[in-house]
Amino acid sequence: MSLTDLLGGLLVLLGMPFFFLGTLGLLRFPDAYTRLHALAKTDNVGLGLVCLGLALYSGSWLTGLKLLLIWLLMLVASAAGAGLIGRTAMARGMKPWGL
Amino acid sequence: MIYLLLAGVLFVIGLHGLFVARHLLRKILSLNVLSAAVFLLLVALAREADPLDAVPHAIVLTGIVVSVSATAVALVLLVRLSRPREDQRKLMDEEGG
Amino acid sequence: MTEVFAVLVLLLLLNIVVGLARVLRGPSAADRMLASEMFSTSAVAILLLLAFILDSPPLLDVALVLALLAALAVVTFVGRAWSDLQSRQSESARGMESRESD
Amino acid sequence: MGWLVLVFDGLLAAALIWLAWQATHTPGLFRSVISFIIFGLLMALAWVRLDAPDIALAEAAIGAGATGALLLSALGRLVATHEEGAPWQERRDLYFWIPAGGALLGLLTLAAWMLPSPGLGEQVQDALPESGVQNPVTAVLLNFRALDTLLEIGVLLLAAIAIWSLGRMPLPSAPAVRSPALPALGRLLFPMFVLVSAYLLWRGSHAPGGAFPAGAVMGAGGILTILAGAQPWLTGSVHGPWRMLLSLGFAAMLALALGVMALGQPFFAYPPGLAGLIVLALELAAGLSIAMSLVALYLAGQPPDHWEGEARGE
Repeated sequence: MSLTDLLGGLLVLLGMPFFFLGTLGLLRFPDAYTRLHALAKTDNVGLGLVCLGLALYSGSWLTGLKLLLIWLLMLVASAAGAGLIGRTAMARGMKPWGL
Repeated sequence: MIYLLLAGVLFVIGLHGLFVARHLLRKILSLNVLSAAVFLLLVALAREADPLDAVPHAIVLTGIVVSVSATAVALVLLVRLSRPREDQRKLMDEEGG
Repeated sequence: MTEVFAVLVLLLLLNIVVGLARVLRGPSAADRMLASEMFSTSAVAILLLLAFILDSPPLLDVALVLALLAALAVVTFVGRAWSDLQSRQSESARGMESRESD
Repeated sequence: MGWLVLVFDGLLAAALIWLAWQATHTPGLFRSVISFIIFGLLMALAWVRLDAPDIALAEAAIGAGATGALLLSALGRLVATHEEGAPWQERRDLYFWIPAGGALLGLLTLAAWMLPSPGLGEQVQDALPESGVQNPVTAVLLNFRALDTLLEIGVLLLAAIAIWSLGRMPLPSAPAVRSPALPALGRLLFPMFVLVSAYLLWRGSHAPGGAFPAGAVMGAGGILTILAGAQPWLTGSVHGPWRMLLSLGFAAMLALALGVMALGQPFFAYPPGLAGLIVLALELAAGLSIAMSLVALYLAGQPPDHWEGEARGE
C-alpha cells in the first residue's frame, strides 16, 4: 500500500464524522435554521473530504476530476438550497429558535 | 434472496395502498411502489442467471419511463379534479374566449 | 483498504436509517426536505465508496447524476410546493405550521 | 465481508419497506411525498446492489429528479393539502387483506419460481458483436428489442399529448421570495446538465448510460431552468415547428424500421456493419425526445401560443 493510498483512506475516514455529526444535528437541533447549518457541514466538508480522499486513492487524474465535479455540484446545490430554504422560511414567518 | 422477499413485501404494501387509500395522490404513490416492487422482482431474478441476463434490465428501464409518464398524467388529472368548480369555469371561459 | 470502506458504507447507510426519524417527526415541511437532502449527500458518498469497493466506474456516473439533480428537489420544493401553500393559505398563516406538520 | 453485505442488504430492505409504508399509509401528504422521494433514492442503491448500474442511473435521474419534481409541483397545486380523517378506510378490511395479500404473494412467488432459470444472458452475449455496441443493455434496448423501445417512446409521446389535451398549462405562481440564487443556479447548472447528458449518451455504447438516463438528465435540466424562471421552449407560435421535436424519437425509430423493411430486411433488422451508427443516431433522437417529453409532462398542460410572463420584457 503506497503513501497516497494511505493518505486517501485517512482523508475518507476523516470525512466520516461530519456525516454522523450532520445526522446528529439534524435530529437534535431545535429548529429548521440550525438544522440547515448542520446539513451544510455534511455537504461541504464531509463529502469534500471523502471526494478528496478517494481522488488520492484512485491515483488517476480523470477520476479525480470527476470526483471534484461531484463535490462542486453538491456544493452549489447545498449553498443555493440552504439560501432558498432559509429565505422562504423567514418569509413564511417561521421564528428562529431562541429569538 | 433478501431482495425477492423485499419485492414481495413492497408488492403487498403497494397493492393494499392502491385499494384502500382515500386520497388519490396516495393511490398514485401506491401504484409507484407497486411498480417498483415488480421491477425489483424482475431484476433480482435476472441476477440468479449466469451470465447476467440483460433483457430484464432493458425491460425495467422501459418500465421506469412508462411509469413516469403514467404518474405524470395521473397527477395532472388529480390537480384538475381538485380545483373548485368556479375555478374550472373561469378556466373554460378563458379557453372559449 | 476496501474492507475499511465497506464498513464505512454500512455506517453511512445506518446513518440514513437513523436520520429517517427526522422525516417521521417533522415538524415542518422544511425539516423533512432537509432530511431528504442529507440523504442524497449520504447516498452520493455511499455510491462513491461502492465504486471503489466493487471497482466499477459506472457508479461514479450514478453519483454524478445524483449530485446534479440534488438541486432540483430543493428548488421545486421552495418554488412550487412550499410557496404555493403559503400564497393560498396566507390568511390562515397562524395555523399553517401545525396543520402542515399533521 | 459476507456478514457486511448481509447487514447492508437487510438495512436497505428495512428502510425501503418503512419508506413504502410511510408513503402509502401514514397521514400527511407532504410526508408521504418526501418518503417516496427518499424511497427512489434508496432504490438506486438497491439497483447497484443487484448489479444493474443502467437502472441505477435511470432511477437516479428519473426517480430522484423528474418524479420528485412532478410530485412536489402537483402537491403545491392541490387545493386541499390536508386530508380529513384516517388516510385509509376501515380496519375490518384487514380480514380480506391478509388472506388476499398472502395469496397474491404466493402466486407471485410461484410465477417467479416457474420462470425459465438460465435467462437470455447467453444469447445476448453471443449476438453482442453484431449489435454494433458493447453494452448489452443498450444492445437489447435499441437493437434486439427495439420494438419495445419504440412503443415506450410512443407511450411518452401519448402522455404528453394527453396532458396537452386537458387544457392550458397553469400559470406558474411567483415564488414567495425572490432570491438571486435561483436564476444564478439555473444559469450555472444548465451547461452542466447538457455536458453530463452528452457524456451519458456517448458512454451508452460501451458502458452503462445511453438514451434513457441522458434524456432524463436533460429533461430534469429543462425543468430546473423553468423553475429558475425561464420560459418553456415549447411555446407555440414563437418556437413553432420545434414542438415537433417531441415526436422525433418515435418518428425516427418508425421511419428506420419501415426503411429497413423496404430494403427487404425484417422489421427493425439493421443492415450489418451499419448497426453501430444506426444505434447511435436512434439514441440521439430518442434522448432528445425523452428530454422534451419530460419537460412537456412537467408543464401539466398545453403551453400558451404567446408567452406573457414578466420575464420577457419585450
